[in-house]
Amino acid sequence: MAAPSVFQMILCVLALTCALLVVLQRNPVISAISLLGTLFTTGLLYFTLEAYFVGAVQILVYAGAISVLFVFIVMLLDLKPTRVRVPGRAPTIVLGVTAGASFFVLCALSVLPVLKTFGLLDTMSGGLGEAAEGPLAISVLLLSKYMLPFQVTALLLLASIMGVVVLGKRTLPPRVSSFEKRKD
Amino acid sequence: MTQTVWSTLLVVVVAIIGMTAIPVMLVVERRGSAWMQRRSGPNRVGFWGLLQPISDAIKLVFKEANLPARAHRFLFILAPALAVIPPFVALAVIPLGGSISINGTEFKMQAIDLSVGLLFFLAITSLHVYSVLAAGWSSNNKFALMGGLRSASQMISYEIVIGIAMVSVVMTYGTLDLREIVRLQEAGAGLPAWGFVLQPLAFLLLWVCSFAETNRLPFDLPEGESELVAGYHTEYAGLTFALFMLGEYVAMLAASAFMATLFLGGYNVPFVSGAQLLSFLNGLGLDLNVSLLPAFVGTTLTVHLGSLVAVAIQLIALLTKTMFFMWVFVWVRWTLPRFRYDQLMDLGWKALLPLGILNIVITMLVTFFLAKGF
Amino acid sequence: MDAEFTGATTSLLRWIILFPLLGAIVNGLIVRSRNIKIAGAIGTLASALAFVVSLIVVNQYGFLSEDLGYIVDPWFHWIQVGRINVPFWLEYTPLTGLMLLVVTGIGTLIHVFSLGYMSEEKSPYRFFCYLNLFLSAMLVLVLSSNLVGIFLGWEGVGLCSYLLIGFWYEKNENTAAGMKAFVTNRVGDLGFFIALFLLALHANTFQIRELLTYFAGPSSQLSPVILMCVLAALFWASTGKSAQLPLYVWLPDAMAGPTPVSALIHAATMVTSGIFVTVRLWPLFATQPEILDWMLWVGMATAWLAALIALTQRDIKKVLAYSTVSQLGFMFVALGVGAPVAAFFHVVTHAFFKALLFLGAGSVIHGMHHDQDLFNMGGLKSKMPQTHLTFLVGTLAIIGFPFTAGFFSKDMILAKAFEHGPLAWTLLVLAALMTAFYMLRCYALAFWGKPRSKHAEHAHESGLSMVIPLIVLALGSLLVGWMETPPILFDIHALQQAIEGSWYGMSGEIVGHSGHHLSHATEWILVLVTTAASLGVAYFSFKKFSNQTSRDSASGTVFEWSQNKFYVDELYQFLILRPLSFVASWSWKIVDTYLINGFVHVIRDGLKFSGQLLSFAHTGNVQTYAWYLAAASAASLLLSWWVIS
Amino acid sequence: MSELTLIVGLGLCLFSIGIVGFVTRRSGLIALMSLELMLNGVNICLVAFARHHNSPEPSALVMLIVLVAAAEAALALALFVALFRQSGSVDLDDYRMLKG
Repeated sequence: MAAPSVFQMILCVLALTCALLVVLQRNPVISAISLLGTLFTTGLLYFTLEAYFVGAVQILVYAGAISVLFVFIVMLLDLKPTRVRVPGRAPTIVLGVTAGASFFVLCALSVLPVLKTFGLLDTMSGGLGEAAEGPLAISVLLLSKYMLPFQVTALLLLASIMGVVVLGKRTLPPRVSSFEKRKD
Repeated sequence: MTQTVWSTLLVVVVAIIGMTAIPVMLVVERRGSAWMQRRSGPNRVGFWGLLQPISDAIKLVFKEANLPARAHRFLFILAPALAVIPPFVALAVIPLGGSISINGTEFKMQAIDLSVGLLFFLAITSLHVYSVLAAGWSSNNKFALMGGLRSASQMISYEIVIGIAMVSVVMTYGTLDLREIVRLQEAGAGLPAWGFVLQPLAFLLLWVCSFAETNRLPFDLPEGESELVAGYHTEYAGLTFALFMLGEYVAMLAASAFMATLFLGGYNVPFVSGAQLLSFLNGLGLDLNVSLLPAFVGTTLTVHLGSLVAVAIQLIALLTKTMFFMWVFVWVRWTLPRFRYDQLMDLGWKALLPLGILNIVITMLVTFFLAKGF
Repeated sequence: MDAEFTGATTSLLRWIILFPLLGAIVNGLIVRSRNIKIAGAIGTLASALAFVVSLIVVNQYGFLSEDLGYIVDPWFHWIQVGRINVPFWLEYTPLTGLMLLVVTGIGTLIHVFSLGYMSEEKSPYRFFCYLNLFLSAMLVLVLSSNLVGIFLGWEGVGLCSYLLIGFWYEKNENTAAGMKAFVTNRVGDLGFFIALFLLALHANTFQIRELLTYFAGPSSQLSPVILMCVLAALFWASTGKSAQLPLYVWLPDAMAGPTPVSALIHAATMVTSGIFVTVRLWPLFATQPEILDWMLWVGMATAWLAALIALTQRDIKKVLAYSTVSQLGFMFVALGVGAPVAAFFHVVTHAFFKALLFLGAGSVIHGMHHDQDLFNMGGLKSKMPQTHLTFLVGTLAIIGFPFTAGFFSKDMILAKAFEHGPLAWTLLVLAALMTAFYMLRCYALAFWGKPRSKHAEHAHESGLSMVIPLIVLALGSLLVGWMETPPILFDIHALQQAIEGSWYGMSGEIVGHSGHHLSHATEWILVLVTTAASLGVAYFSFKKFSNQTSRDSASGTVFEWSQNKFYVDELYQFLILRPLSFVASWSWKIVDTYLINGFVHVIRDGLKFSGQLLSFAHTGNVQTYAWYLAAASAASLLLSWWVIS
Repeated sequence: MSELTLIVGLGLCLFSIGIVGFVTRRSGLIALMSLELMLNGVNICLVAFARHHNSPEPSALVMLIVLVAAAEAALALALFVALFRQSGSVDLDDYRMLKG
């Protein structure tokens, strides 16, 4: 496989930066916008990988719809930036970061040998986008071999539509929550 | 002459077209509005007011762009940029004409030749909503925020309708490639085989939705001045405001070009196919290669004159169709009143969306039976 | 379907089915008119169109020519599973042609009759929808080229019968009667199922033509045991649909339905479908004389039992219903003695005169304001002259008055029975005498003497739409017998030719049958003796009942038994239903409560316990679960790493 | 370093960052965003594999994942809106009623 181009590297760096911002930012609006950044840059990365269809869908669905929803909801709820320090959170954060890091190392350790064994790290077997990754090939697969998952996904979408409508139409009675108690 | 150079050149061409169309459009809008309202309109600057956009631009450039207190600086600046960039990018996938033969190689008149051009257009235009949201939120102004939220839900709702309408279009043409779609609409012997004949309902849906997508009347609730001062761009002035206006016009241009491409045969000249046009021009004696660079430059650059003229004619055809839609934008603005917000949502979800789904079903049945041969 | 396809294809046959079906759809689903004129017009038109198409078809192919070949309407492919291929093909044979005319012709007349009879009905569209639906189902049964199609029609007519018996569903006993008919028929249908399954397993085909040509001849590849099982199962099915012992009990109760329904479904057409199927498959039956013996004695017992019950019934429709059961018994006796022609002949003639009698009874009931008790009638002769005359024709036809339809067919059955043996003949003659007795009793009680109730005094003749079908049917009852006459009189054999022309050239001779024929002298004696005896009994009965004045009937032990239908229903209740419900209640109390519930409870308790054990991990915080997920995937990664390195 | 390594590395990073965000951030919305990051990390690896093997199968899987993500996001956001309307908070710590 070819060496990565400079453009790809820049996109990777951008995606990583945005991903870090998602997690690190205290302001949820910026988190959501950063999520958009990650999703959009990965979409562009798909284009550089000649997966045009997947890239277009990524931008259309993820960037155009899902993260709009995030931004929209965050703005609608008018979430304020979180407080800097919450007592008792520090161990969780340390533990979480450790877990993430160790997970990364573990993954890398288990994936790298596979890549090495199959000689995938440096081979020049060129990917060819169009024939293999065009909308036709994907849709043929989805409608033949993966018919069942495809239909189940459709069912899932329907179920979530109904769930959203039910949630949206019904107003829950206000409850005296632990949140209320915590505020005191 | 490599493909990369050609693409770059075309990108520049597209940008120029976009930038040129805007002042023209401004004049058309202002003078057209005046004509419809039986008043004079701006007629002082230049002949018949033609230079009015220039003076407007100069005014806006020299105005102060202020930053409201406690606004989010980064997003506040980013928002106008986000308004302008996506429509321009989207414009780049529109096929502008057939192909030009340069140095014996055929070069397509399309800045970005994507196999999934239709999807790409939708994807890129769907990013437009962020500028509105970001502008609304970062202004730290309740009118702006409400305008932004309204706009976001409106645009998402109508995007769904567009997507649904496009599904039936794609089912009809069997491809996502805009160039291929235009080619399929090439005129045969009789009537133009244009998309609005094959998919009248999808055409209507897309047309209606493009008003909502570009926030034009009667769907201009995000900036409804009687309720929200000026909606999401309340706090913008000077050049940043100009960018919003620029974005709106480029979006209109892109939407018009898109509709022309899908439903009015794109760059096709009515009743004449590309090959017929070319052979006609060749018959006129244009079948010759012209060298554009003098010999001493070292590299040769010969252009086939017939194909060049053909492409020019096709470009004019496309622009004419696009201008038709642009004019309808202006026309509708002074014809229909603004919707109420719930009416807008009802129209989108309860009328247009079911119609789109109905259209899919009809298209499916027709396609199936055509393929089966009854 | 098969390679040696000779004959003709036509697409006319499907319209015979489609017209009534369309009528049912238009009436029941689209128009739903409460105006009897509209609903009735649609229904009658649909039926009449079917009749017209039938006429065209019969006119085109006839039923007398020697070799018609194989006339099919290859409509569509229906079921294709593995090696079994069941096309939905319709087939014309002379036999089906006759049956077509009977079904659509009488069906149309009964539609016309219903126009008058159901004139006060609140939802006539429902009635005509069901009636049309019945017609189309019956025509599927008649026309289908294979047994699966016949079964479809078989079930269809069963359904329509159920719907029509319970047509006046506001009354509980009507719906109960409908359910009784349905359930009893299901018991019979099981037999049909078994036959179909056996054929699917062993014969690989359901096409009647192939069944007959492959398996009825001497080179049959089907083992005789299988064939016998198939035929026995089909006979079982017939006892259900054609109301023979032991499954006849539903038919008398089915009189709860409107009278035209009783005439069409429960006298003329549906109940004869068992005989129709047997005659269609006759060459197969002819190879299995044991089955025929069974048919003979089951039919005989049914004829006797039903006739005995009919002697004392007070309800005019009940008399006719038991008479129908008894006549069906006659037909099975005819089949049993190896005379399919006689059996089918009786089907045709019976269709006419029994439909006539039922419609006449319907007219009487209509005139009597829905009072059905014979002992409340009397003296209707002058009040309802046309009804009286036609009813008299029907009565004469059923008791075998010379040269009426019943005379020829019954005489033929009796002659064949005599060929078979004197015992069968004697018993059958006695049953026929009982027929004469109860029919004349019924006729005399209804029409002679003096009115015995207010209703009878104020009875009136029915309208034209009811009288015309009566007259047409009366003419039919007089004339239809002339298509098959004994050798001593004219010697016409149209029906025999038609039926034997429907067996694809297969022989209808019974295997091992001696086949001696009666001499003319014997035949003369038989005819004279039976006719004279019948008429004598008829005269006696007429004398006895024509001056009946009281509204009570006689008494006595035998009389009681007969009037209570020999307690057959009670017997079934005691022998079958009570033990079943006993077993069911005990299995509920013991098996369900202790065994199944216990098992379920053990599982429940185990799950509950383990759930309680695991619930400590359930903190309610999503992020805890995320930790679990992360830990699990990390563990699986570790595992894969360990495996690789 | 090949293109594949770069992309897979990026996918891993996104996934790990997603994990960290999901287990440490208290806001449900941010947790949800982290979830999207994780899904995205998987997606990008799949696309790289698709290109490498010249096969559309991973792309088909990506389509399914995108659809599931859309359904999940829509439902979860509606849930958070409903919860916020009820008690004014989207913090995951505030919703522990389903304790075992």
